[in-house]
Amino acid sequence: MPHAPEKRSNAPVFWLLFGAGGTLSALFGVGLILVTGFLAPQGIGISADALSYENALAFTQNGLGKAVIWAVISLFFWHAAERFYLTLKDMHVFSDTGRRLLTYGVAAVVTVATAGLLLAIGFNQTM
Amino acid sequence: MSERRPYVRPMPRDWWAHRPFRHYTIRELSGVTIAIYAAVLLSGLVALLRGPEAWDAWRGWLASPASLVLHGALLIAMLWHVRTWFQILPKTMPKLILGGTPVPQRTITLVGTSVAVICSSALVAFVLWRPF
Amino acid sequence: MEHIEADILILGAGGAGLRAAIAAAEAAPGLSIALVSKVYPMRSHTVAAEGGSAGVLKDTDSLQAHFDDTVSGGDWLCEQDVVEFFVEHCTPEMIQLEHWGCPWSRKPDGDIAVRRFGGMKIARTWFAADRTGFHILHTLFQTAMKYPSIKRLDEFFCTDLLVDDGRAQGAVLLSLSTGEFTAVTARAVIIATGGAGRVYPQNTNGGIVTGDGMALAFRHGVPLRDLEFMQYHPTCMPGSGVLFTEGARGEGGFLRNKDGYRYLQDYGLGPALPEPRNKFMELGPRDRLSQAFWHEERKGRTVETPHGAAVLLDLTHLGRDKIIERLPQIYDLAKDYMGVDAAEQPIPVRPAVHYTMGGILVDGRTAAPLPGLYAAGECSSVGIHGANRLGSNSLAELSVFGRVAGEQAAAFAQGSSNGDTGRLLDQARAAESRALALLNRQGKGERHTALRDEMTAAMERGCGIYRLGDETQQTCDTLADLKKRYADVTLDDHNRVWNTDWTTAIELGFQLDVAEAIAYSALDRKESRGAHQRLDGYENRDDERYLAHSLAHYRDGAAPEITYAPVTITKSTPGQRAYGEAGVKLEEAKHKHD
Amino acid sequence: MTERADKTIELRVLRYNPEADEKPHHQSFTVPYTSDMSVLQGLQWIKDTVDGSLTYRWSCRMAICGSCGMMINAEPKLACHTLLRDLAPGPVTVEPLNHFPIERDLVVTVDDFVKKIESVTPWLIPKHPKPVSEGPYNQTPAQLAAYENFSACINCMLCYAACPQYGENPKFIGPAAMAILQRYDGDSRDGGSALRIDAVHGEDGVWGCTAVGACSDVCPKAVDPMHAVNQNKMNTALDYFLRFLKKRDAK
Ligand SMILES: Cc1cc2nc3c(=O)[nH]c(=O)nc-3n(C[C@H](O)[C@H](O)[C@H](O)COP(=O)(O)OP(=O)(O)OC[C@H]3O[C@@H](n4cnc5c(N)ncnc54)[C@H](O)[C@@H]3O)c2cc1C
Ligand code: SF4
Ligand code: F3S
Ligand code: FES
Repeated sequence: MPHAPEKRSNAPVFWLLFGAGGTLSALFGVGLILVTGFLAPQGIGISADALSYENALAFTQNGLGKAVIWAVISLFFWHAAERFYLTLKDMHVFSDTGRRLLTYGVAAVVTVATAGLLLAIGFNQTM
Repeated sequence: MSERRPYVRPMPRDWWAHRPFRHYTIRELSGVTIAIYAAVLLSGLVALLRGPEAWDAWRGWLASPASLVLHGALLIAMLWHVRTWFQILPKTMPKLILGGTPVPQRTITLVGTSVAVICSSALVAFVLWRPF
Repeated sequence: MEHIEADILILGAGGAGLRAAIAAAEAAPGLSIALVSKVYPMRSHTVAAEGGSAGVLKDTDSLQAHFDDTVSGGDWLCEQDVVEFFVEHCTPEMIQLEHWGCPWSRKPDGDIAVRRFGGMKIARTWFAADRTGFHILHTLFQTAMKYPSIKRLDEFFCTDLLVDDGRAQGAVLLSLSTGEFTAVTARAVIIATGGAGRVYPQNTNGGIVTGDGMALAFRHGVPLRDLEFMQYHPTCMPGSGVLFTEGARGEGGFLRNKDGYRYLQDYGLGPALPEPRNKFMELGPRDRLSQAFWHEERKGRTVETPHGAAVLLDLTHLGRDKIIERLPQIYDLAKDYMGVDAAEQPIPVRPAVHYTMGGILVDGRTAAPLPGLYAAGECSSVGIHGANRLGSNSLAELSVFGRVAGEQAAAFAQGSSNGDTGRLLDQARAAESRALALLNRQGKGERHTALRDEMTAAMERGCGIYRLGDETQQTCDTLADLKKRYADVTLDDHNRVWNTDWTTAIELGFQLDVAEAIAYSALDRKESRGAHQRLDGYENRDDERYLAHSLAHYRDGAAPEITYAPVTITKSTPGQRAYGEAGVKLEEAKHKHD
Repeated sequence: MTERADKTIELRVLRYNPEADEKPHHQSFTVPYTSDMSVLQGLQWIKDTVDGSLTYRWSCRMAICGSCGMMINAEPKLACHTLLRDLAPGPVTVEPLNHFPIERDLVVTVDDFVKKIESVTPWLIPKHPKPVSEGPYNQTPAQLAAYENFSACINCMLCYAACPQYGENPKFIGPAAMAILQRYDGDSRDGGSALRIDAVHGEDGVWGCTAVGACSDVCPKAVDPMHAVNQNKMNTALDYFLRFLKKRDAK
């Protein structure tokens, strides 16, 4: 006696973004933190001007660079959003709408904002 | 009439804070730290847009002890994430059958973790050896 | 009282009951089927069967060979025409289970694998790892969910049958969760309630195996056939009775007495070879091994455990690696329950009651002499086990005859009309009052649990591995006394909801009736055959007088009457059973003749 | 022949009689035990000799029928497979399985769990139907291994008692039902997965699980229900996006 199918959940959208962010961070997160948090700022193994304004701008104006930055920032947020959403639910904090706004909402805003920033920074002419 | 009267026990609201779920809750919260790290990057992007001074200020902050402490914490959380992520990986993928027997989940975890070590090391190596 | 009208009522949802329900639903989709079980179906004791289920598969095997093994294993007390039907249908039934998803173990090429099993000369036992019964039961349970006409009544305990107009027409059920009664009326009734092993103190059976259906049919005039044949399994855990599979001996385990001596060589099973060999020593048949234990115990050569005498199952010479690799279950059982490391120490074991060969008298197509009543599975005596069941024939039996019962009942239901509901409900109310009288009886009478312990002890003593006339007589007397005292037991628990004090007391009533049938049948059979062995002047098989089925007839307030009925013989004339060296000689002699 | 039980242990059992008690309460029993006695045998000793009204389910006492799940010292366990000697010196708390309504004493409501199993279409829907006369399907040991552990579920419900998400939301399909679903989906003979996915693609289906993993930790039969639930998140997610393509295919 199969029962009537339930309403399909939209969770797959969030779950796939969560998974993508989780995988990306698991694979490269440690390396990224080492580079941007320790090596570059402390100048360990990297010349001091590697992080100069010009270099950073060049990287960010590069199409590939933009894609990397956008993926890292937004997917990391989507990953955190899913987990934080569930933890808030476990902890019975806020209403469900409140939780969604605080987590998925923020991730969505960050995704759009990052894209906006990257567009505002412009493209490298030579590339 | 039936005397049946099933008794429903309330679910403690703070179950997540107790054994054996503490481990799970910490794992989930490690996800939040990943967003914190992304927020640091995002603030760099904002600084970049605002111009060289803002950028240099941001760089200065990155080199500060406060930032070091923060990144130290983020690194620990990230390592925890790597560990738990690959512990769950074999549970989210279909069973791998090689040579007639299922590949042990421990092997999949090990392989996944190794790939992560390689990826992150490659990233660091690339940055270190790239002629800037 | 609630009233449910169904076309077919099935009591019992173990392997046999579920198979019957599916067969009825397929044969006649229009009929409504009420499937009743006192536990959720997947808790039924079919779940515990480990070894496997028989069905001729190999090219080197034949239906004739399966027939011969079954009939000689049963010491020629089998209905041979029924055995012929049975062996023909085993394999198709195993394939049917396969089509429903049963995860049979496979050969590397993906074909079905079969294994050897005690008493079967050729490997023909289908198995699903070491959980065959579990997989069969769950496959049937889940497949049964597919049929909308099967209405399950889970955790409904049957207290009586409804018989009117000379026909079985329903049953009275007690809902465990509410303590309220329900009458189910139906045009055909199938009993599939399993065995009765729990009338013994030490047994491999689950707590629910209390012979309820046998007693119900018995009380309504249906004879119980061949009940004196109770199979003991030689290697069980003292106390709980949990089974150590034959595998332990198949891999080369030894049985030793308290002096470390491999005593089986003293009982015609020798010589004591160092390597396992089929039909020799530890790989002799279950009944012979159990009998040897009995002698060792009376000679004082057994070891004492907190749960009585035991012998030692010694695996230490196999080495830890082999034990853990080949016998993980046995290793774990010994370690978890008994705290015995089988690689270092021998495991204390003893025989325990395992299987009820006899049961409700039915013909070769599962019909009882009472019209409208059918029976299948361990509760029935369809005639294939004779005096001794072969391992792996009972799972096959419940598939083959469960199906037959379903189809027969469907046909009967289609060809008959509804009974007189008013009279049936009156009967049901009377049954309800009887059950309530027990519930509400006040005062400080005896506890039924004390009576149960006396009953099981008496059964072990007088109807055990060996039966001595005077001891069996004592058992009969004890049972009569217990039945008197049973009439006055009082309960600790007078509530309606989930009162298992009440239901186990009702079960004890069933058990006492079945125990009496066993004891009187054993007392009356003055010969030794299969699982029925005597040492009081009737040590030999007596085909002259006892190549016959015993039939126990219920008599209210008196001991059952025992009569005999002829055995159907078609192809195989009674021969001899022998094992060890003697068995080899017998085989050689037979081949010279051929 | 009598048992020599010289040691004793205290069992603190949660009692509830709907006909008399407003709510459950603990009752202590001092139980003599031998080293091979299980918690179930301890309860049986109480029922047989001290208080016949103590209520619990049991049958096989060999960890295969799945009847005797209960919380023993706050962990979901099979009473017949938990030895008193391992819990000494006690006291031992014995309570009905968490998250299920209590019918009486240690007996909980099972109906809803069975309905969940029924809801996943738990029978084989042959990919290539054929009559019995054509013999068994072929299935290699590797194909068998793909679903074998999921077919080992004894329906003991320990995993539901361990899963906090089931505790929060009794409508959640839960671990064992998903293991049974995957048992058929993963079977090389079966072709019914489309049907089953429809039963579990909702919020109370696979998405009710947050990968806590306690289900697999407590499972006495190494079924790994966590795996069954979570691998179906991927299946369901793919189905979510590919269903439109599939519908077109079907036409
Ligand atoms: C440990 C063990 C190992 C075994 N191994 C093998 C093996 O390897 N091969 C083999 O062929 N055989 C084996 N057997 C034997 C075989 O398992 C049984 O004979 C068979 O499973 C019995 O099935 P059944 O359907 O007749 O009864 P069961 O499975 O016992 O089912 C009985 C059903 O009746 C119901 N019932 C009983 N009384 C009532 C009542 N009053 N009201 C309502 N419902 C009631 C029960 O709830 C249950 O659903 C083994 C047996 C044991 C104990
Ligand atoms: S998955 Fe494991 S714990 Fe859950 S019901 Fe099945 S056997 Fe029990
Ligand atoms: S414990 Fe529950 S949340 Fe998921 S992984 Fe198991 S079902
Ligand atoms: S009594 Fe069967 S699982 Fe414990």
